Amino acid sequence: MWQGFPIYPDQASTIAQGVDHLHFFLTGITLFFTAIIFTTIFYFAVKYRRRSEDEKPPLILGSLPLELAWTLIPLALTVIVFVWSSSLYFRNARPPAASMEIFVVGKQWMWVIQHPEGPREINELHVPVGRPVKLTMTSQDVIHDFYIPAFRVKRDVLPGRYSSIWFQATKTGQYHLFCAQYCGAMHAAMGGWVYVMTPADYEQWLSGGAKGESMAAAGNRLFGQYGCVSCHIADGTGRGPVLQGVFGHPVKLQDGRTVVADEAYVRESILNPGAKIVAGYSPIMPTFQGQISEEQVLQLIAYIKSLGTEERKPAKP
Amino acid sequence: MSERTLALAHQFEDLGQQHEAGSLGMWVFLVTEIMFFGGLFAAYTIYRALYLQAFEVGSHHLDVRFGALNTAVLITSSLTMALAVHAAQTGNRRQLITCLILTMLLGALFIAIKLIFEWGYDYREHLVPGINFVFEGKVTPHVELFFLFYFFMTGMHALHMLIGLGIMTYLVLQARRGRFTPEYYSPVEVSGLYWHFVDIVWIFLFPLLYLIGGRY
Amino acid sequence: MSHSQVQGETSPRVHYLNTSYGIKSWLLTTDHKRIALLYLASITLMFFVGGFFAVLIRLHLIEPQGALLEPETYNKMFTMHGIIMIFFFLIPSIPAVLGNFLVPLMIGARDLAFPRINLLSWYIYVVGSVFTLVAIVTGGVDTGWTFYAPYSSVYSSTHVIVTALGVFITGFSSILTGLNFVVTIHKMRAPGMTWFRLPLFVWAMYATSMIQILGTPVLAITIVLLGLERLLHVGIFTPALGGDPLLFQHMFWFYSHPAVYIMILPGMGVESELVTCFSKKRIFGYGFVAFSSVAIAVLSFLVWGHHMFVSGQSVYAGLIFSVLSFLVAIPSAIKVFNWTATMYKGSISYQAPMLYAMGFIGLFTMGGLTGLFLASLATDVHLNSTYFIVAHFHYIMVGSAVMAYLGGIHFWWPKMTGRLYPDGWARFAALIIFVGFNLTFFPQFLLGYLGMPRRYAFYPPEFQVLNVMSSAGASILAVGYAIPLVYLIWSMRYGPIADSNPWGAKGLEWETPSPPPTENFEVTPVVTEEAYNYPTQEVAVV
Amino acid sequence: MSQHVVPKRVYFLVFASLIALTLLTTGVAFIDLGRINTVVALAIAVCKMLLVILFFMHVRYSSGLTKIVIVAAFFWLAILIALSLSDYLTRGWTPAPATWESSSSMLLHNPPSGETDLEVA
Repeated sequence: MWQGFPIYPDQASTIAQGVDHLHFFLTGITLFFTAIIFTTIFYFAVKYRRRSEDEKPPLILGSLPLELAWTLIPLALTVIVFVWSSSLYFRNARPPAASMEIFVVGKQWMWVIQHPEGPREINELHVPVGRPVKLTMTSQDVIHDFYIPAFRVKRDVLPGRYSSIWFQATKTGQYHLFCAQYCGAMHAAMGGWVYVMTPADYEQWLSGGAKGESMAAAGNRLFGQYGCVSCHIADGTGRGPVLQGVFGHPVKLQDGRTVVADEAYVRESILNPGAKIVAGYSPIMPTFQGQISEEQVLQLIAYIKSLGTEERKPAKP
Repeated sequence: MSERTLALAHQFEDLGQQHEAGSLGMWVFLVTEIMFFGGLFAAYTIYRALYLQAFEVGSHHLDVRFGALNTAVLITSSLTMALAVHAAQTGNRRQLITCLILTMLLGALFIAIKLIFEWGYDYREHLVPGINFVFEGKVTPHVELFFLFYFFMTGMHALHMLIGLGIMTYLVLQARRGRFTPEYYSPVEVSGLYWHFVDIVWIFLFPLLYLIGGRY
Repeated sequence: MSHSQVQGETSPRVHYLNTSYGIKSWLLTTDHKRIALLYLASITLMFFVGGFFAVLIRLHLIEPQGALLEPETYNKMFTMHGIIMIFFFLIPSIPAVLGNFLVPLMIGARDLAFPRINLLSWYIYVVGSVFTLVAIVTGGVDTGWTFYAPYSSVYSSTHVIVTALGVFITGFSSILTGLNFVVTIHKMRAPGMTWFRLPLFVWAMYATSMIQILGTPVLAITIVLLGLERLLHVGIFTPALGGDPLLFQHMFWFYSHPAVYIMILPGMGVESELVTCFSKKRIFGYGFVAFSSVAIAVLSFLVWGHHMFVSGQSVYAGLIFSVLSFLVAIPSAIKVFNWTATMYKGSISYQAPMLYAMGFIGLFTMGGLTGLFLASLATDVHLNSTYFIVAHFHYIMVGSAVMAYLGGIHFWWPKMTGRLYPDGWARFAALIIFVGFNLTFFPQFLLGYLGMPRRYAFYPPEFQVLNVMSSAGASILAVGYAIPLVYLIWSMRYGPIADSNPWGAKGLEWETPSPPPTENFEVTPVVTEEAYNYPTQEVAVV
Repeated sequence: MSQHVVPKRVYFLVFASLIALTLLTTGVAFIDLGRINTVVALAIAVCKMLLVILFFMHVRYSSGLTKIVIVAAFFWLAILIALSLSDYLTRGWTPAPATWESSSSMLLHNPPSGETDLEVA
């Protein structure tokens, strides 16, 4: 039972140290004020203990300078902590553009992780050290939460939308992966390990084992299987918009608004096609809600993304 | 205890204190009602902001004529209620009873219109979420959300009206026994506050549900 | 006034306890003091039901793979523990027992403004408890006390509706209590009892009532919407059906964050009474302590989003909620410093209530300061939903609120029952509770920082040492809570008779005999002095 | 009892105004004013509410306490709606203005953001 008694978690990502510094600062504040309050109480309790029954203390009603002091000093401290912690949080909020992307689907009670290159793993995540990694995550049922304590990252994984976190591992090794949002009977089992590997090892891991088709290839297969290909024709003659070169670019809608074709938009367009119709097209696409899993949606997104690199064809007038 | 009247509860010093406490108590109760309906209005506001298009589609299935008619009915009932309080203040028992009964009749009329011409129609049109909702269109889930809010909000409102009708019945019975005097009419006044509050809820429900996004 | 009372043994004085006998005289009473005792009995029962679940939880977690229960059962245990302790013990604890008993006495009124509504609120509480207990007996519920959608509305196969209905019903009991207090404090104060002469407990109860009135209805409507979604399978909070699960969280925390202050504000009120009485001094900075209660009540409604920093809420909303959350720390800090300063140059004695009061200040300080970790965005990302949170809110809700509740019960017990309890045992229990509490919950701060998520039925083996420490502390804590139950019940029959003011305290409640007569005061008191006007030396220090 | 008795004439005037406002709000809904429609509808609803509160509910003649109680209720409702909306209305915004990152050593390899990000910044 005593084997391994840590009181301090691993620091294995670029942001872990920054979070820890703030954590220690706050711990310092906590200890300082707790010590002040405890010692003052004990000191007063002993020094001013009642010595006789008819003892009369002096009349003290209060002191404005003191009140101001213990209002303004804590206020100043909280402002410091607020600015410090918020700037840290904002810096960590947006993934670097050069991040490699990995897709995560949470379901009761497992994490399904797909690498764009093809490998698919369950409750395990292999990443290379020293490269920013962005996780695009969604849930197939209830709310889950993807939590890697050693990286100090955590994010709820919601059904019906994509959330993302990013990290850059700094140390090879094996770290805990937890679900941190209560999700039902086997909530505690919904976790596993993150393996941080050297880039060479990672490449070897990617190419080794039973390597399936890449996500984009799988998406391409689905694109044919579900008949998407019959309307979304690359030369612009189909009944649906051309998808080549769309991803990440603004799309003009029927009602005059413009949206950026990101993961969320593509997902919505597959599951609820009527919501945002592209200008010049009619709302004829059927919904795929209930026929297609979240993993397949992600594969389709990967496929549509892969089309983005090709030349943009002129859109249908 | 000699100068204490029947109407004065033991915990109060005098009728003035009792009246003020009763009135404040009703106002504080109405605060909880504002927050209760307010939670609904907040949820409605957020979904309306998110799914404006679907909510407009849903709203256009409601009949503005009945909404406006019912608004007028309810406002009239508020008038008769205010006149009832006036009658109680001036000790006019006959007018008090007449006004209370008029208020009840108008309240009943409101619920009848709602039930027969609106909810009945919606039911036949398969617009009741969770029971028989069928809607052909591309923004289905969010149109259903609109109708859910429509039924829940108007249903909650109607429930409050039914409670109001119960209170009115009690007041009429008490008034016929001559319980209310110009010195003691607190129950009439605080019930009036409640009735007017229910009216105010409808004053907001009408534009939010029926007039949303225009009718042009 | 008390001197006119002759405590003759031959002809017992008529007071609220012996004015009439029989079950009916209790179940139909409108006397606020008797209703307080009805509440005391029912919430004590609920406390030990909730405590039983806590013991099972801690026993189970002695071993990493779980020592006792199936994961499904474990999930029900922590859910029922949370629901019972929060909605059926902590929220009614000080307001419904001590508040009910003391607010009219402290302001010099004969009763609350609406005695029948007061009784009604107890019956509503009982009906709500019965629903929840029925849900437990017939199989329990496993959603966590937070009822997060869509797990609760679609996926859970347990008794969500019955339990939620129980919580919904009990909410009305809380609303009616708050309504009664607000009207009573506004309209029923004795002549001369101005706002700035009110005991600080009354200020705290007023602030608490504000939260109950403004927050609880939003919880009610949220629960109704959740029930509607579950019953009719329509989408309000479930994305697959067109809703947004974050809206549930917003509406839930709009009530449930202020609800934390429903639990702690009354404790702060009790604290002010205890510190002044056992230091025999005026409170330091009356105005600051009074207004900080109101400030906490207002600010508490502006901070709920800090429960949602990792939920997918917009980062900008997170920023707003973070800064507001820091602000709520300030009035709490003001209170702690003022209580400490009140002891300065006092005449301090250490009867049991004062030990609880000192424990309260210490534990509240720690609980409050660890809250800063969770208001701050960057650290919250790491600590959210871990044992750090569990430790933090237990320091506030158990370490502080229950400490204050027990301190208050010990302080006013002679007034409520007319009997004294053995002070030695009471001090011993206070010490045991303090030690047991810290041993239970301090290791959980470390566990949380290490990354152990909450609501885990089993956990990685390296967390075992800290979990065993925590479980050991819990067994000490359980003993600590059982001791007062024994000697307090014992004292009701065998304890020495208490006179009207055993502590030499100030305040109107101590000027009427113990136990008070049904009408509280023979003559309506007239107040001519400030609160806590203990005798002082000639010299004034301002 | 020193309760204020409001003349019946006032009640009838208020009633007439309420009916007129109801007709107005219904009528305006049939004219296309774009986004203004919602604003007008709500403004009229607020006016009607004020009439009912001030006259039918006698708040005009009531104590300051009653007025504070009412204002508090609407203030808290505004808190609920405004702070919830602060989440919903800012969700589409990008996480951080580009300028914040240039000072960060952690994100040196992050190139300047694309055109979609600049829309908000």
